[in-house]
Amino acid sequence: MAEELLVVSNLKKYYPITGGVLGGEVGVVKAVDDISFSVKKGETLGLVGESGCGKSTTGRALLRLIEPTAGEIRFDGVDVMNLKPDDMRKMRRDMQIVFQDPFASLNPRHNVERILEEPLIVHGIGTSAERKKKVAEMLEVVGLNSYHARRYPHQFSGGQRQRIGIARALMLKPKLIVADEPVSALDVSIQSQVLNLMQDLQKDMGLTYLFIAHDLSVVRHISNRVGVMYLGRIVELTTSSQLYSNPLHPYTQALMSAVPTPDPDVVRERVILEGDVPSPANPPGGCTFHTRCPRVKDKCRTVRPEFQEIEKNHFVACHLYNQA
Amino acid sequence: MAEVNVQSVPLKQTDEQIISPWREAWRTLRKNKLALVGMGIIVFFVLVAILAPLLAPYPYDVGDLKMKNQPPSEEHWFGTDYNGRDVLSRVIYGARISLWVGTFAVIGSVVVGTILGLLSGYYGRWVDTLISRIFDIMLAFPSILLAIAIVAILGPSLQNALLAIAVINIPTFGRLVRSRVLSLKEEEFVMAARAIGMKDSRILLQHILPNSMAPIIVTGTLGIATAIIEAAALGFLGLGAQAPEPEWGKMLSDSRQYIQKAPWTVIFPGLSIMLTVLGFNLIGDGLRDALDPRMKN
Amino acid sequence: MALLSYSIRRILMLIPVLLGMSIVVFSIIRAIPGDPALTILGEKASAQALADLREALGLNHPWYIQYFDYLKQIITGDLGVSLHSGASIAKEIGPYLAATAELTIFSMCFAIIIGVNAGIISAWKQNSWFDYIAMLIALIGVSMPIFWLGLMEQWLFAQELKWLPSVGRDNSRDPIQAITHFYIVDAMLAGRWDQFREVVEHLILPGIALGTIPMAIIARITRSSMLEVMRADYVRTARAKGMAQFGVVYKHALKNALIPVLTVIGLQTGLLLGGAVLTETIFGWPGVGRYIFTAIGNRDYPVIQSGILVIATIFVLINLLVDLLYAYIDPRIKYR
Amino acid sequence: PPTEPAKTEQPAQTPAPAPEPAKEGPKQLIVGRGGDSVGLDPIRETDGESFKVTENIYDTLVGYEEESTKVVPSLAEKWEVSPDGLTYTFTLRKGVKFHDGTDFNAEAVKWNFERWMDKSNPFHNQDGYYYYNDMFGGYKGDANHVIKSVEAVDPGTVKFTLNYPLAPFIQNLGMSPFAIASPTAVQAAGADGFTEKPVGTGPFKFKEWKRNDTITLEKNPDYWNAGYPKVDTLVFKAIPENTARLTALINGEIDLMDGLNPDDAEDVKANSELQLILRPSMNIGYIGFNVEKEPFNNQKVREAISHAINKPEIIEAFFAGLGQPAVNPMPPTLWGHNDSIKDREFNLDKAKQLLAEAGFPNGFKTQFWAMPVPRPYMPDGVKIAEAIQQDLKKIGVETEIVTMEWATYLEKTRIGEQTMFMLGWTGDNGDPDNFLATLLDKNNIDGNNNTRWANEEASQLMMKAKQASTQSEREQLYKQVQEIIFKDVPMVPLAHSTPALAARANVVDYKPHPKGSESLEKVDIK
Amino acid sequence: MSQPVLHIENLQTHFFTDRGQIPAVDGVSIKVHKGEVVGIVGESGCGKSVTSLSIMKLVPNPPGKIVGGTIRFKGEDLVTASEKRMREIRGNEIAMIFQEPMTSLNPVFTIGDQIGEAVRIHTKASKKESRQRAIEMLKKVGIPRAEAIVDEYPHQLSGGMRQRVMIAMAMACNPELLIADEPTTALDVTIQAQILDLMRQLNRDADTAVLLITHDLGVVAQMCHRVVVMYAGKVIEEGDVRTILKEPKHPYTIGLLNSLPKLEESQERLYSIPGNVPIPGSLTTGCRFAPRCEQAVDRCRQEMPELVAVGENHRSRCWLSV
Ligand SMILES: Nc1ncnc2c1ncn2[C@@H]1O[C@H](COP(=O)(O)OP(=O)(O)OP(=O)(O)O)[C@@H](O)[C@H]1O
Ligand SMILES: Nc1ncnc2c1ncn2[C@@H]1O[C@H](COP(=O)(O)OP(=O)(O)OP(=O)(O)O)[C@@H](O)[C@H]1O
Ligand SMILES: [Mg+2]
Ligand SMILES: [Mg+2]
Repeated sequence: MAEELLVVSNLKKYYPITGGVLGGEVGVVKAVDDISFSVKKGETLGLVGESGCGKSTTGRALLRLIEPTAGEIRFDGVDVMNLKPDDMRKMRRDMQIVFQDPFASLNPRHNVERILEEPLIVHGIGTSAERKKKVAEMLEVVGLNSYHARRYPHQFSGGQRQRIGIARALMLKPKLIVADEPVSALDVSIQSQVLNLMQDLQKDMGLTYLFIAHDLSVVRHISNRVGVMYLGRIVELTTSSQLYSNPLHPYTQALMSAVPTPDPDVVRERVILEGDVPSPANPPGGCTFHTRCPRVKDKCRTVRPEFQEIEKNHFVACHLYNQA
Repeated sequence: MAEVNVQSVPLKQTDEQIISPWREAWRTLRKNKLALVGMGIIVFFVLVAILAPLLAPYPYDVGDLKMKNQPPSEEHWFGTDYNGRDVLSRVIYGARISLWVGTFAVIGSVVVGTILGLLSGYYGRWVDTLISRIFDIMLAFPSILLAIAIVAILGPSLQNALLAIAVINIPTFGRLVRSRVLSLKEEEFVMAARAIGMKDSRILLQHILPNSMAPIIVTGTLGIATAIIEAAALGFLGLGAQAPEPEWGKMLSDSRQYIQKAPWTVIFPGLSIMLTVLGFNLIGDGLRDALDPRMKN
Repeated sequence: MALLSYSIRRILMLIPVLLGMSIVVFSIIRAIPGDPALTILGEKASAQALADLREALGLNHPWYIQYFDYLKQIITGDLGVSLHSGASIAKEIGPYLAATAELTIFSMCFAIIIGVNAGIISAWKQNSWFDYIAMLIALIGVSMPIFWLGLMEQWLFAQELKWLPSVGRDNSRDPIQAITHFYIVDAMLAGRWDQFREVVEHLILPGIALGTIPMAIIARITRSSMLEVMRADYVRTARAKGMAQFGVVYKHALKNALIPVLTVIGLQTGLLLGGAVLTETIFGWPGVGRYIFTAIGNRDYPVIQSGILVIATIFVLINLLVDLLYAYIDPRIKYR
Repeated sequence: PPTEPAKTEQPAQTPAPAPEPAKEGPKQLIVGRGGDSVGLDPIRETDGESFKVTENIYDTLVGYEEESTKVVPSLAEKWEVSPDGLTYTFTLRKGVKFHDGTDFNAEAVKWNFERWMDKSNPFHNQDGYYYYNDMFGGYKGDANHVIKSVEAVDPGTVKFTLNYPLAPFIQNLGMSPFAIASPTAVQAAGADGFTEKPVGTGPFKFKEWKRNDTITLEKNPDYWNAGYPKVDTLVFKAIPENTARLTALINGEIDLMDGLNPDDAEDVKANSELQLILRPSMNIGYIGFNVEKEPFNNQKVREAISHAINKPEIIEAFFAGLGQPAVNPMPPTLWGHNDSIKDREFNLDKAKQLLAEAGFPNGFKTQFWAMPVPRPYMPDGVKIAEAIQQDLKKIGVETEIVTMEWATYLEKTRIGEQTMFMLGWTGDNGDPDNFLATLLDKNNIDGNNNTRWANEEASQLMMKAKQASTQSEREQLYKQVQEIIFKDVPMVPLAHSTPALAARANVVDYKPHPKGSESLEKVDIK
Repeated sequence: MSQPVLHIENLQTHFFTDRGQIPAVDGVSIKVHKGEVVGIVGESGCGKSVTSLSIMKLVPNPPGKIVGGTIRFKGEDLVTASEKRMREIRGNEIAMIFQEPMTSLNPVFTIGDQIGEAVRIHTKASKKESRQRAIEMLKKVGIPRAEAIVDEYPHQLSGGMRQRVMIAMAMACNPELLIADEPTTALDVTIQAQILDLMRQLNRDADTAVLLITHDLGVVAQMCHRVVVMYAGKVIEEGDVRTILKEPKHPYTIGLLNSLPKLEESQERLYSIPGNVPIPGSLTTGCRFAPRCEQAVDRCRQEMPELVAVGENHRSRCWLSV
């Protein structure tokens, strides 16, 4: 079994809600509510879920780009949560992030060279000439040309910008890359380009990915293992082939059935969920999915199901499997 | 814009293709006729101000009492005032004062406002609370009243008027910068800068400040327009420039009792204020269109 | 309920601001050089008389005692006594405020009616000649020094053409019986339409002088806000429903576009209250701006303090009103 | 005084149609002026704008003749002075009633004086009464207090006993602040409230006060001076801008205005619907030097500057000729003016030479404090300062004009912060002492002697003059004082201005008084 | 076959901008029959929305303008129809729903107001009747507590609910044609499934013709009878849903299908079409797809191919399929 690069235990992130007569804190949004998982060296762990379920929050909390409310994060054996700010900054060489929005994640006032050079400058790597060379190399790696270096982000298409974002993350040769929906904003034909690029890079550079997406097919395609999130919790975590062939959690099942397939002949049994996702500010008690679950039982309404390993490498949080 | 195909149709690198955001804004601005008119007006007044000693046919502070309130004529294009001074010369020298006050008052408030705004927006917590409350309180006073009060404390003079105008405009810029910081802080590229391990101070100076420049410049330009009017208003109330300085507002106020007998002494300084202010407003409008990303698609 | 809680919160948020304002006002006044005792007694006073008066006025106490005395006073609604006239400020300021308020309201009505409609039509008929001319006028309007405009108006319409009266609020030969001190209202209460006309005539020149800048600003903001809103998806939805352009503009677009306009209206109303001092001086308007300005000249501490405080409070209240109006127009606000 | 064309008679011949043709019915007189009154309880007030109104509501025991300061009977029909100058017995006019219907009598006079003099009187103002304090040596119990007692001998007779003789006692009683108010009304309104609800015996009754706007008075039909007042309603309207006020007059919004810009005088004369009225002058506007400060502690410098001020041209330009160059710090219309002193001529060369002698061959830099507000004696301080500045530049004296708020200005010039400055004085009662001693006695440093000129000899002469018993003796002494002043040049007397007023042509019988305010009972509208 | 409800022929809608004339829609022809669901697919910026807005004549003008072609709605040419006539048609005979349910509803009016308004514009219904109709429609689109929801504001509803409201509004006047411009793109999959279900049901019940615009081939497969594939302002392939998804002829369609990751099977590597989606207006001669096409020959770069029949009900714009 491969070595575990990242171990997350009981991670929580609650955002305060202010309001009321005095403008004080009147509640919390439980964006991430007690999740645990680990990522092995060299693998891709996918995180999938509907909008607002806490995927991005998880990704950012891991890197302490937002301070987690509670939990433990071990990265490469280091207790990330207890690092001092300065050590944390140094730590970031090894853990990078790629954002969803290729428009927003590049500073519009900096040219590509500057954007890519910046990580090196910050960590005091190389001389100016060396850095420039590295930038040129990296541009080639992500499929751009070095003559693009002097251009500004608005002079690139969405796919190209996403490549720049990836290049920036790679500049420091990190061990882990958190990819927060890197392809959601892209057209289908461009999406496949970027996915292929990421796969190639992983192979060449031995990268580890935490790949966040809401598109089940994309996640399944790129990931070794997939975690399904619902309302701030991971409800199922298993290998991607298991997930497709044997989804256990009713939510996963519904999600799979809802994905439209571009094949008119595929007739799947549809599970159309009723209603909307409840607000994370006011999540239902017990199992948070019980309000929409087609197989809800009394217990689900009151008791939060444990996140358990039902089969080897197959974790589920559902009372249906709890007796086992 | 971006080319069609990266792999198969490599394009040659030419300078033409590197369009920095500022260049882009300048291009847009150049196409804006009204903004060009505004720039023309301001360039004109700036030149007038710089070349005042060469352009002014007479000294601005010495006249001949026997020649008081003469209508415009060949010798005195804009006529003479109550002291027999040449109105044209005074208007010309007045350009110096108005541009000086407008520009420096705004620079003052921009500098102080930006610093406070950055501190307040980036550090949050009590710093933010304190600074924001002070801004709230300052903004709770109608600005001209506050300016009058400040000048009353410091004593009427051009410098003090400038100071007062700078002070009353601090919250405008402070709030602007603060809100920019707050929104930029959430932007992904700032998050990205933190993700590569950048220090807060560097983020503030390299990412947040440059990206706040556009609105600061726009608001600043429009602010100069306002500051010129405010300075003239203080001058008009006798709280700004002091005699015999040819400040336009003061000239208006001093000459207004002769408005029927010598309307030119009131019309020309007033027109000058209006034109200068109009010029800055036109440029400000143009800059907003050129720099404001919302208008850019 | 949400609206109520929102309102209460907004009102409570005023307290620190009001307190801060009172401190600012108080310290501004302490910092102003000049001796109120001398002001009262005038240029012919003897040294002894001045010293006695200073004592009597409590000007010898330490500043914090003076501040707390002052705070106690204003909380009980006592605005103090004018050093200059010896009258109670709370009583005295009423008619001044009414005069300024009447002028301000008149100006703002002028500014809003013309500004909003010009803005709407300009946005609707974007790039038409109306748009160009209206926006050019608006641009000149925002660049206009109001005191100059006031002088020019007075010169042209009162002195040269004699169309309108140049100063004051009413015809001194047939004065208004002041009840509310809003002369328009008073004239109507008296059922005197000839007086009503006179009052309106007196309002026109200062009203236009004061209203021009807000009018121009409102026209510009309305236009740009309308243009933005007209691009919004819901406007397209409305048109997709088959709605006529008029309904789209005046119903769907306007209500949304009004939100930033409202802010500007609130802000401008407050600014007019303070900025009226120039117009009031030129047009001999017995308003609160001139009252305070004169008081500064006279070192009439209590009047300056209370006057500025009253205006700032009104300003704050107007902004509060605007915020509450928002909540009324824009249902989303209540939840913020 | 400049001769006026026979404008006043013209309207009678030319039936100039006023914009508002004289209606049948109540006659209104609307007086436009620069500022509002401070209060209407005359004893409390010090400002001219208040007296302009109170003189129409109240009467004093004695009055002044039209256009002069000669004392004439008013509420007192006659009076007798005891030979030792310590007892004054007044016979009061009979049948006079206050506007509230109560009787005017000796008791009322006594009540008023007691209110004024006695600090413990419940209706005495806590801030004191400036004029009373000044004119009568303080209040009851003070060392120099003049009035020992006031007795109501019978309803028609009141007797004053003095602590020591005071020559101008009668003269003082005619001053506007010493007007007799209705005791009943004061008691009803309270000492503070009375200032807004004035009740006197005068030609007009108070009706309404809209602050900073108008004060409306109505005819007192029972006025003791039969046949007066002529108009039914008298309105004082505050219009701060001189130009706006004139416009209002031209447009017929008002009938009479004061504070006419001297520059506009010609236009008023030329307008057949208007008439120009001049107020006899009793003032002085001057350029003072703070003699305690460099370089003005040097007499030569002061003299040099006095040669560099072109009085005639300034008077022509800013007083529009409505004023005369001043030689001495008191107007020539007053007795005691030293006519034999010849003014220094305007001579820049001489000025330069004097400067060189003083040790400033290249001139110097200094501040020049200019008055921020127009006063009757100085229609436009800053503009005049600018004109003087131009001339001083020619002799190498660079001046920076300094202005500040009027109150600050007064305060700072009083404590001696100024260098060269500008101020003036309007006489209160027509006594030379009221000018010379007030402005230049060393005892008035920190008071109104803003030049801080402390000349032992002059001060002693002035003291002597105050106590001297005959006018000719006093006259001699004052002339001597003026010579000393002229020689030492603590100030450059600039002008005695003739304040200009304007009225619509149909206003008749308006006689402005030199002291700056007057009753308008005789004014009529034709 | 009967006369189509909608028959677009050679539609050309151009934008006139600072950067020149942009042919956003460049000769598009589409037919929609009664009861039929026709899908338009294509990547971002290919002109799908502009096509749909052209039908409603809601293309912002300036800068947009229909410069050629006809749009026949039940035989009547909408291109030449008056604005007044268009107003009668909009919302009544042709209704439209948009991609962004968050911004397509006016935030300051209640749901009831906005649905009722659609009714009142086209019928003489009173306020009360239109409100009744609004409640009825809300129930029809499966909104619980319809009586309460009518008085609520859009921000009080979730995205899925808002899109239901949009549909209710569109269906309120029983239109003959419903244009849905990416109605589910902004929604989560589970919600998307609900909305698609609803639309299918409405189409079946009311026999309304639907023009469904999407970039998701999966949605097309589930919803449509026929599909039109667009690329850079042009229709490049058209046919039955089965034909297009199973036996596409155009290299772009083929590439698009191949580049999709599949849920059912795991692929080592995805196919990817090289290059980028073209910027409209930036192209000159030849087939627009040629720069990205791996099979392109010289002719492709010089001549624009016609849309030609390649099978029954199947047309493709490619020299290779000719
Ligand atoms: N700064 C914040 N303050 C308060 N609540 C927040 C904040 N950021 C996120 N949330 C809330 O936390 C929850 C999870 O947000 P998150 O961005 O992690 O979701 P996500 O799964 O990434 O969704 P998406 O697919 O839309 O990106 C959401 O309900 C969101 O509203
Ligand atoms: N208002 C406009 N001004 C200028 N060009 C426009 C405008 N609207 C659309 N276009 C152009 O028309 C082209 C087609 O746009 P359209 O909105 O139809 O694309 P789409 O296929 O609907 O894409 P998406 O999937 O992103 O909605 C765009 O690439 C754009 O360049
Ligand atoms: Mg996210
Ligand atoms: Mg679209």
